[in-house]
Amino acid sequence: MSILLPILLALACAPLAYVAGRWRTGAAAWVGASGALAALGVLAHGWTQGPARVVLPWAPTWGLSLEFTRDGLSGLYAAMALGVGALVVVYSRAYLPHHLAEEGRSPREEVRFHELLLAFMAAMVLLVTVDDLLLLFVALDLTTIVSYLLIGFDREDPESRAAALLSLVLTGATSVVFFAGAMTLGLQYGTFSLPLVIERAASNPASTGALVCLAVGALGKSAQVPFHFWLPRAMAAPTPVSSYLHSAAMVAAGVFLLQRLYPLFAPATEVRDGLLAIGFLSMGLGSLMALVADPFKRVLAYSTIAQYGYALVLVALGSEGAPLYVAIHAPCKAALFLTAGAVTQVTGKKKLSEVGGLRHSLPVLAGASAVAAAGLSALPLTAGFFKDEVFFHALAKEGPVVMAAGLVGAGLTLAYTLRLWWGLFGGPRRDVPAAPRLLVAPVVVLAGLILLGGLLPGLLVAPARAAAETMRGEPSTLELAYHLDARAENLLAVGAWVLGAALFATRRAWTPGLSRVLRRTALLGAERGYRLLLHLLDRLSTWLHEKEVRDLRDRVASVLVPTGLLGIAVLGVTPLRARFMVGTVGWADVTLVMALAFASAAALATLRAKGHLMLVLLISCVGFSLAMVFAFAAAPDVALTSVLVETTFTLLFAGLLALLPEARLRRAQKESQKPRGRDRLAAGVAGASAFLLSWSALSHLQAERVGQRTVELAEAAHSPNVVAAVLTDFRGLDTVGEMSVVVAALLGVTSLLGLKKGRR
Amino acid sequence: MILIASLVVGLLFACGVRMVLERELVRVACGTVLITNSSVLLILAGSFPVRGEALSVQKGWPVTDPVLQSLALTAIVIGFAVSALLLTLVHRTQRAHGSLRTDRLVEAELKRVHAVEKEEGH
Amino acid sequence: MPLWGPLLLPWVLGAVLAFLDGRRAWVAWLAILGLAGTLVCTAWLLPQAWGAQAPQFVTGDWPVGVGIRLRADQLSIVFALVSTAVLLGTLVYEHVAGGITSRSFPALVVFLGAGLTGVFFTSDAFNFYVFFELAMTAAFALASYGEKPRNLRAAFTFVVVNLMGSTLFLTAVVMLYLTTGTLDMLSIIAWGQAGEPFALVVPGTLLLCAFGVKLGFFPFHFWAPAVYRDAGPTVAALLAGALANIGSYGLLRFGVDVMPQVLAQARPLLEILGAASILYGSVLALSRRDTREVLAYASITQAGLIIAALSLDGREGLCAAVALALAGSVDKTALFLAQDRGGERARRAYSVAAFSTAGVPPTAGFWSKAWLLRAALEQGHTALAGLVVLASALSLLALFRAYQRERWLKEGAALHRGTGAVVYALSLALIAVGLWPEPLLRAGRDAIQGLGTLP
Amino acid sequence: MRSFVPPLSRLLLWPSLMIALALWLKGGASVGGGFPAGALAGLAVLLQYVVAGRDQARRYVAVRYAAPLAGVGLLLVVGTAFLPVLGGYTPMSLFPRPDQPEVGVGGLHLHTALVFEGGLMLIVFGLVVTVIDRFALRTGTEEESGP
Repeated sequence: MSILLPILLALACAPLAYVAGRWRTGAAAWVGASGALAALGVLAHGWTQGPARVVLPWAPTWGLSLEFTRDGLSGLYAAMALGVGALVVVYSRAYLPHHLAEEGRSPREEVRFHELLLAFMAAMVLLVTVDDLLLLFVALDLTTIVSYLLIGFDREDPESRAAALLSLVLTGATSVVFFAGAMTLGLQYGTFSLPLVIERAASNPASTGALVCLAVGALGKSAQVPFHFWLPRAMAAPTPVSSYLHSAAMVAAGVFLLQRLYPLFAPATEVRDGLLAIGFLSMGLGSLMALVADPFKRVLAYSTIAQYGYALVLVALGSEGAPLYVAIHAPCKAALFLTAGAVTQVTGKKKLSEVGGLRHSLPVLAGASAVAAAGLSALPLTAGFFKDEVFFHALAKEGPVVMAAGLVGAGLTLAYTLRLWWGLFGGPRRDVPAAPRLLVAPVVVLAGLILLGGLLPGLLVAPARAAAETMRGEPSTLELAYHLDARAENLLAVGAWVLGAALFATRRAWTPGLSRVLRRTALLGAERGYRLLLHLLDRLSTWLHEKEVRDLRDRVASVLVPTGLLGIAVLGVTPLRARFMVGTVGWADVTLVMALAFASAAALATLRAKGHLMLVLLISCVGFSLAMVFAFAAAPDVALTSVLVETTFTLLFAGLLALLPEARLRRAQKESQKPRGRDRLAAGVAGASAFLLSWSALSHLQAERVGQRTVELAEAAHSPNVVAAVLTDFRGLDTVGEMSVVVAALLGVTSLLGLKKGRR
Repeated sequence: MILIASLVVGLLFACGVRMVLERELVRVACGTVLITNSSVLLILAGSFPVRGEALSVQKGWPVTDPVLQSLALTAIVIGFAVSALLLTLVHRTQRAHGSLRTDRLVEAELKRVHAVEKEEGH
Repeated sequence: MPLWGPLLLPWVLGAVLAFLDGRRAWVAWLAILGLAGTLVCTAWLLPQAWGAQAPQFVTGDWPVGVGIRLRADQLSIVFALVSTAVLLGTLVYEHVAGGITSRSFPALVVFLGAGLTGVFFTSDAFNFYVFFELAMTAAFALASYGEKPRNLRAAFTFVVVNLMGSTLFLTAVVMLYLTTGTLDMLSIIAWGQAGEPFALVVPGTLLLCAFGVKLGFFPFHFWAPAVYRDAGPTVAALLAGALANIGSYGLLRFGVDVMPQVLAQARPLLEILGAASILYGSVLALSRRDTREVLAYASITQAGLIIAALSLDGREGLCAAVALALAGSVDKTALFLAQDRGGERARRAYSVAAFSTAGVPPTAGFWSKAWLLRAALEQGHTALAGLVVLASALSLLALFRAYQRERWLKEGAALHRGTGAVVYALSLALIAVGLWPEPLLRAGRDAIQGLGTLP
Repeated sequence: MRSFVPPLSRLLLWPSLMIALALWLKGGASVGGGFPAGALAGLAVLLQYVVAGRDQARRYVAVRYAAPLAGVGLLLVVGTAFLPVLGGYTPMSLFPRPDQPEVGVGGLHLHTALVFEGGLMLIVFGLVVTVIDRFALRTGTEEESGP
């Protein structure tokens, strides 16, 4: 039960914040944050008791149950989500009122923001604690939904709406692919429960297709190439959203999934090689873009792409440092985002070229963010050092090419981090008003944590090992310590610092060229491909819509012609066609045939009828001839009814004609005598099909029909007229229904032609 | 007899379809009447091979299938009710659009669609 | 609760309401109460339908075939429940949204309900036709509700096209009788098992086309966008949410239950039609600017999914078809009602239903799509699985493009307490089923349990 | 100049209604039944409309209340069909039941089918007359055209 408690607490945060917000707007954030912290506390307490699982019944029809786990991985990620979440909520308490005032919106909307943020946190906690493939997907999509709402929080802003839609479609579509993969696995192993799946996968490896599907979902979520381009766009969101979703939470979800499912990927080396390549690609692309981007949130966004590229590389290599990497990256990146938000709020600027020299006015922020930046670029004495250490450690086993790539990547990281920090705080002095304390405090707390991790690395070892054990399913020997010797990791790190410093120092020389090159390559990039695809789809859609039938005639023909063709085709392919019967015509049938001929003649004549009255008369002629047919076919009830109906009908038609304006009738008459060829064709197809189908049906008459039974039973029904017996007694329910049809039609008529005038 | 009956059914149906595909409301309504007629004929055509005297309940005397007759009756009545509704609809529609032609309806429809699209714009 | 209960109640009520002026509040409430009563009566039948023997009777206690057999198995009950609930919601919405403007609206909705219940409960092919016509005629009369020129235009198109569908259906039923000599569905099943497998192909084809018109899948759908766009929002909700159920139910009942051998032969055809509808609907929805038109095309996609589910071999596909039809019915109603209004609340309700339509959890629509995906993958039908994924992505795009239009924020009356209650109830139902899918999954699984075999 | 048609049509009304009544009552035994009876009665009224005009025709109570009459008819039909369930019979049980003896007055057999057919007659009559009435009601004003 103690497994569920933190989850339930996390789930309760958003409703609690809502209730508190009803009472007082400002209270929502505090209530929410304390909820998150309480959940964190319970989680930490539970974690000391070791791993556990809980299984609750859910949907037995599909053999599903709600399965939650408490293990290293879930503990690490949940702590990250809750901790950063609490800080970000507190931060947004200070950030949001200003932001809303700028947007000209009601301050009450702050509550909604906190709710969404907390809901996101809950979704994230769910995602990391569930232990079932299907539930993983459900939680994954929950994060997608909430992130859509959060990114589009500024809904008056078209850019932010577009960004929200882009992220929704991209992460939504990739997560459906993930689901397809999960479904394949579920079917392959006969269960969705992760421990069982993993257990069975040991003897029966998962299919490559399913793994690729899973990987696509994870890549989309983690903003890796080629799905990376939604992340920079998503920076249109309010900064707290970026700092939470796009550093610690949602983007981490993708890599988390890969770590959670690592045992499935372990045997599939080719899939892992692909992931490795994508990881390096994202790393390179993200870092380069971060080097030239001007809006500082974008720099951070590209940096996130690059950093999750690192994490992806680690997962692909099966390194036990993968969870630790993500966990250390999160506070660094979140702190930098929060810094960026604070700077924007104080200066009103969003681009590096527009700010600078803020270290004097914002000393605390500058110091705290310097620690975060150092952590991000893996300088010693910060926890960040160890994230690169595990990275280099993993690379060192893979040979020089990979090592070189890693070195360049790490160097670029230092370069763009320096550029970012220097761009914000360095340079000639600029004075701005002091930032509110609440905006700075979360950054300071995060920086403190980063320093603490760097000074006492022993604290990190236990959670990192536990997570690594969960991920790889084997005991971990991860060690974190400073070593002052010439091992490969240290050499690589030093090389990266040198490279980074050199790049930063010479930045003016290469920045313009690089940005030009990048702009050119963007033409071939994934984003362009996506836009092109959408554009083509839109064009196709519009074109189809232009072609689509609009005319009533075509709408009718589109029903009858396919039916006709289908009918003919069906007769063609079934062996029924051999048994069409011509039937016999005896003397008794002569009258019948004559009446039928008369009906046909009248029907044909209707096509030629010019005047409306003539038309109506001919139609009734058809009806009367048919009544004659019925009479000769010994169906006097039908004949009588049909005569009466025809009479009434003719009169009604005549009445309608009398109602219609003369001129309009004449005009319509003149204009409508131009039949189109395809109408004739449609009528021909429909008629031919009707003929063939009825011929086939009439050739296969069942000799013994229920009709005979009714004749025998008519006496029991006290009704000498069998037809009346059938109508009122045996099939009386039909008649009741039929009469209801009449009344419904009557209601329709009365409402269409109301007595009271002027009522519409 | 089978062939003749099905030929007539097909013919009535074809004429009905041809009328429904006209560009004018009254003719469309007429077409639906013809189509209904053709299906009623099909119903009773099932009894053409074995038919008798409907009113006889004497044993052994052939009787036109009473179930088919009652199906035909029900179909006639339903057809009648729906056609009456259709006629009033024709009346209202032409009054609302000031024309009996179906292409006017389409024009009005398109005009609205374009108005919406213009308003949305880019 | 005897079987005739849910049948009798709307019928009598409809007859009574026909006298009354539906614009009065109490009349509307009477109709609402009646439909709610029908819903309760239907729900009452649940345990019986799930019992060993489905409740049934033959009218007038005549021998089977001579009298009309009514029978409520699981499939009937779940469809009746969902359709009645949708009707109820729509009627309440129309009443609280600003009052009913037509005298006969409540009576017609109740008649529609009677027709639908009858269609679902009857076990006689021709009786099916009669109830079908009752529902259709009520819908014909309702289609012009509002009586603006565009409403009338929609009604005219709707009536003419659907008259063709009805004629096809009537013809098919008559051919069934001529070929098998009986109208009772169970007797037809017995005949089909004993008789010649090809004899039922011709009526089967016609039935497919007739239900295709009702359900609106490619290429029988061309009426749907125009009608859904130009009819009033409530009417569109009724047509798309409740009436289209006849199509899916009919395909299940006649295809799976009465003529399984024909369905087996029609699978390749259904596959093609399903794929075409899915693609056509998803692509066309993309560029449409009128929200209702987007929804209309989305419903074509939905119909395509149902057809595709039917085309799959094995039981899972059929279960998926049931789940898709049920979830889709509530989705469509919620969407059509929510898009009628502006403001934040309406948007929220819309987004829930849109997520459900696109198959995003935790909504009912997710489970139905998941089922289809599962069935497709189980059969090794990866192409269809790919289509489902594609359709999900595209409908997400189309539906949320519509959601983001500027008009939404500014135009239209906001949802107030009453209308909000209806729309929220529908959305909450979708979420509730999404969170606890067991009822939907059970309904899907059990509904097709006894089909195609004689009890 | 006075035509002989209007008085003749008024004269014809009652015989037509009598025939309709006969069709109804004899329905169980021979050709006829509720539907033709209703249609015939409707036609008779239609004749009044054609000859005498709407205002004259609406002098008859049955014409003015044709639509409610249809509602009554539906209630009769549904009632006949479903009231037996109160006695424990299945719906659509008509009386006398097959095992019960017939109750007859002369040539006329009393049977609940008669009530049923009577309902039918009223409904059909209601439909025909209402449609005619609404068509005869000329609404002069054109609705505005356009969408």
